[in-house]
Amino acid sequence: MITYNYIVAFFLIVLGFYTIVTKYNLVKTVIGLGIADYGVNLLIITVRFNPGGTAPIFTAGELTQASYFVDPIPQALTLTSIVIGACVTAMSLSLVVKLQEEYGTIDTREIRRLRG
Amino acid sequence: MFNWLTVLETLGYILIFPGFLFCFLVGLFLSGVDRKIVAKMQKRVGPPLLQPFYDFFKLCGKETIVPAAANKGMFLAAPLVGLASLIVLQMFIPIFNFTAFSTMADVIVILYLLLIPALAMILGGAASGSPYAGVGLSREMVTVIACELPLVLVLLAVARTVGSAMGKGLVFSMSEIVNYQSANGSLITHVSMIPAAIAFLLIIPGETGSHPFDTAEAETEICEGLLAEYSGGPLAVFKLSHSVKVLTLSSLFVALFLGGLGGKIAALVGSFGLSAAAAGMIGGLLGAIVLVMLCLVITIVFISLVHAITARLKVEQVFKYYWTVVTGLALLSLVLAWYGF
Amino acid sequence: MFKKLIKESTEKSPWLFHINAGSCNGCDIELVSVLTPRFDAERLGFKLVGSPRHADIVVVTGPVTKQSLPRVLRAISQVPEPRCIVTMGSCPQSGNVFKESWSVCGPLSKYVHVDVDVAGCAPRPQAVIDGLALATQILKEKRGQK
Amino acid sequence: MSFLSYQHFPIYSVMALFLGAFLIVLFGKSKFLRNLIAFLATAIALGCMIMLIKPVMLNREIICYWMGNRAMAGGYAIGIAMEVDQVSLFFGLLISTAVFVACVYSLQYMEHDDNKPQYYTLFLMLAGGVMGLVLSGDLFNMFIMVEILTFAAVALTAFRNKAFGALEAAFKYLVVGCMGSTCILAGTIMLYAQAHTLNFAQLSSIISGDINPSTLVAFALLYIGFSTKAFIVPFHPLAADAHGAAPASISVLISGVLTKSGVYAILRLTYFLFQTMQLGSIQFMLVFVGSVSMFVCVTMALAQHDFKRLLAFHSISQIGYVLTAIGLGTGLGLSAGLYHAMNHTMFKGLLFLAAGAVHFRTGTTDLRKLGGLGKKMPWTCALFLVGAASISGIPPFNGFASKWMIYQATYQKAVESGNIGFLLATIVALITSVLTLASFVKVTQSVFFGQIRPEHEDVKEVPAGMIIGMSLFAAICVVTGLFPRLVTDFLTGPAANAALNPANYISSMLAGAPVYKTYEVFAGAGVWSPVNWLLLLMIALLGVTIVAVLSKYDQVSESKEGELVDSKFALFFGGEKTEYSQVGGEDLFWGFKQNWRHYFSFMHELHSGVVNDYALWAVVALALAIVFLQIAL
Repeated sequence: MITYNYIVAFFLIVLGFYTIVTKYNLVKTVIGLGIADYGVNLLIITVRFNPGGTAPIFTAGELTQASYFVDPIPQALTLTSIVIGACVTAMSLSLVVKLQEEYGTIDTREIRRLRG
Repeated sequence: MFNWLTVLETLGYILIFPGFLFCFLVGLFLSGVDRKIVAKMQKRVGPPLLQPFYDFFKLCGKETIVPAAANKGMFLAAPLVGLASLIVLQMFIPIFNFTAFSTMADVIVILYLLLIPALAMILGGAASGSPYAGVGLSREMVTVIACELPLVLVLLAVARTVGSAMGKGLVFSMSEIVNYQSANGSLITHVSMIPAAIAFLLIIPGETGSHPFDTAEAETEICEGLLAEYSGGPLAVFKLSHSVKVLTLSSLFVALFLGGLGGKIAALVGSFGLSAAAAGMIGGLLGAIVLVMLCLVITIVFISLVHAITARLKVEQVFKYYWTVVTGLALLSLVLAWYGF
Repeated sequence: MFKKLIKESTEKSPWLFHINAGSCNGCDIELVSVLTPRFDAERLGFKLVGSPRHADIVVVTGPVTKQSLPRVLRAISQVPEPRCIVTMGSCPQSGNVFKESWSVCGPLSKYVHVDVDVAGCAPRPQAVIDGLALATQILKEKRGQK
Repeated sequence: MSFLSYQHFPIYSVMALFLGAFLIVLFGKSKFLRNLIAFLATAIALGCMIMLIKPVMLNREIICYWMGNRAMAGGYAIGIAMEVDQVSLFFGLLISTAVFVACVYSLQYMEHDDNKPQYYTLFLMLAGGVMGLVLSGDLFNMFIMVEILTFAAVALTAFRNKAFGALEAAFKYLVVGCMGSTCILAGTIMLYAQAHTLNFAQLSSIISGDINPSTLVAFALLYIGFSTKAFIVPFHPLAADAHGAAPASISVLISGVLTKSGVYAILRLTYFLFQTMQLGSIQFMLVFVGSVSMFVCVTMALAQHDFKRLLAFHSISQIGYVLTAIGLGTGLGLSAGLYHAMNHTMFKGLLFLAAGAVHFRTGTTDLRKLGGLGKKMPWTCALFLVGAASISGIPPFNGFASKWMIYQATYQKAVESGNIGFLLATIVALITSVLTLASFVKVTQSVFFGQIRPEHEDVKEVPAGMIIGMSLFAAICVVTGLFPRLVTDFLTGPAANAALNPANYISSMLAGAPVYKTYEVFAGAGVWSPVNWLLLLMIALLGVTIVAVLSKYDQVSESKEGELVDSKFALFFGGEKTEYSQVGGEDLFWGFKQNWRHYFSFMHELHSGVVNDYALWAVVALALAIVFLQIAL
């Protein structure tokens, strides 16, 4: 079952990159960044997920060798990553707005003053 | 540790033998010979042999005009820096067995020190503010780039050949290269070094900016280019630097490829049965004389002859020539040296 | 000693700067012929240079035209001292056949001090060399005065 | 442990910068407080780093600092660690110096801009991010720092959002930078899946012995991710855009500091995490990418007409040198590479500050619209020349010392390994150096020499604070150039040693008792001491000058100040009246470009400026890296 997660995660990353490479609309580029980011997030929570494991919340003395739980670190990492992803989206969208004001277009093929 | 004798010796080196006086006399003499030989080749009588000396002293007596647009400090300092760095460079190049300071020099350092006189001239010309100098600067820089690639390859090939012969992998040190040659014969006897030597000889006119490659100072098209605004003393110093550069490059060639003569000279002096000090002195003197002779030959063949039989190239032709013909020769040499010929 | 060296050398290495002030090219060609193997003025140390800043002797050819006058004067003023001005051919001396034309401002001596006049239309190379040799003497005298 | 024990200094220096950023948000309205906080924060960071030289560099200690004192438990590193070994400290020193100088310079440079509190906040965030990155001992922590610095850098690039192309540059950088960050995160998590830890030392001890296809993919992802931070080929167009648009003090940080963080991470990755530097294929990869960066970027720089954009391309070209040298995997190469990294921070900082000074006074950095400023801004001109000489490797400045070591290292490697590819790297490095010189001659001529434009007649020298900032960099350039032994013995030598002894790093973290093993750094090659040469040059120059003065060299005729220029002192214009005609701009070396016209037009087409193309390059590079590593290892 867990294999599907990996496949979907990498598929999302590749899809995100594909979107960035092929779409000429700045908003779509931002969406592509988001998709790639979600792919990585999915990858993170899939790693070290133990099917049937409990939540890793223990009180003193409760933790034994036989405890079967999900690794908490990737979940903590995911939280950080989601926050960062939100920041990326916010920042890039604000730049898109500014770019639209400045250039009057959001087509990447038109936004190429700096080249060569 | 402060020894007056050492200080005096060092000063002697700087001011007299491999230094200032030697460079001044031999450099100007070489360019006098060059002008005379070119005249002879064109069936002219030509100027007297001492003409460059006359030119030099005359220019010293002329008024020096600093244009209002020029950056005065840079304008006046550039010629002096160029000359001083050339003289220091000359002191680093071993004259057969005689080495003034060469223990600390190596071929890559020399490669970079060779850039400084050209750079001094470029900055001086740029500081004058003249648009002719701007054009000259561009051409000079392109010529420097053009000469740099084959020069690099030649020096790497030399380092590799000596290194593999000495079993060290590679040798950059100038004095080690010369010592190796004086013990084992000149480098030019190696098969792999012949194309390198030819390439180096072809580089000499380009580096010194003599005739077919003198695009940077083309007097008919761009009014002497970099030197357009120079007059009097600074101009004299630049002309002197030009002449000294011929000497420097020729003696670099001798040190790199004909160092084996040093061993012969040492053997010859040894056969006189003199005391060590006297032998050293005589050996040094003889070495200097042989060096001047060899420089004369190089000047006549690779500067005067080339001058007399060619017309000035365009700057892109200069570049193309050096990056194809000369680089090809140097590359051939490097490949041969790499595979141990 | 240094002064003497300079003075001696001044005579032996005069560098020429050539200004064409509306010449018909006859004199220009003659000036170049002075440097050819046949006459070889370089044996006296003459050399044609490209910038007035390098020159000792300014050779002016042509009847100084209205167009060229300010340019000639500017170029001459840019030659460092000591300098010597030689007019070559009849044009800069008298105007020759162009005299009193509306476009000719000559003779040159109206505007600057001319040291040597080499007459002829065009002067023969021998005459030019003679004039230049005279100019070097004047140059040496000027050097001495300084 | 007392609070002033040096164990705490790494965290102090990071905290000082982040705390400074926070405080400026609160108290940034007042100019005095804002400047004071920014100055103090950067000074504390620099001070902490300098104080660490003695224990870390000289006594060879490795500082392991567990946040909240959560040390290893049951053989697993659960807490967040900072680990400062010689390599970290070396980069930390570079970064804190550059940040400090940039801060001093900003105090006056940013006078004309609005939103200064935001500027300083982002500035300190960027600095703190890079500082945290190099001092961190934890892979995920590194990722967070990478994100912080990417955001700060993007925001600062767009800071002057009315400037030409600033928004565009920021957006492009954001897109490709975030692709890089995504790669870093994916790589990190793939390593976590293998080793169940994020601690650098522990990861290394688990992974380095057991390299399987999955870790190789992680390696490729991390490598590409950090490449986007170092801006090496194929990410160089972003650097050019970002540097060109950002304020000069930020360009200093982007080129001197941000790219260094990428280099640092690649070094950590190859030498410590995977310990693969002894493999020929990894050496080939780094040297190849380094050489290509060197050459491509220097030729791109030759075709530029914007001062800062040109400098940006050079910056990547110099990073190419660093990467090539580091990629050799030898002690000499590492020492040379680190030395050059340090020199690059200094001279490129100086050059960017000089560009900023020109922009501050004239409002433009277009080479075609400048000229003749040398007379109006003599200090800037002189300091710029120092930087230009350093970057082109003219002795006795620092660029020469490190480049010389790089040539020797590459050639020696070529001879030892018998691989002619390294020889090509030597030749490319030497040619790049002269092309660098050429393009700085172009800048010198186009900006500082030649004729002054009529509209710049009343330009003045920049204020003292900016001169001080530039002078600090220039002084470091000269000193480290004159005494290379000082640097190689006390800074790069220990750092190279640490990089060649990853076991120390691991064992000091895991067991607390490193085993020191010293590698011979200088095998067969030495450090050229330019002092003797310089002394000789000085004597010769003095001699020449005395002779010259005796023969009245300095008795010149020149026009009087303020007087109308007499025709005698006007420029020779073929007799015409002097008019404005400046030779300069991007086509100064047409003789060179004419022969390379096909190459240049191809490159111009290639750097199309469309963000999709750059993203495509990133994806292709990632694919190539994955395939190459899978095949080669």
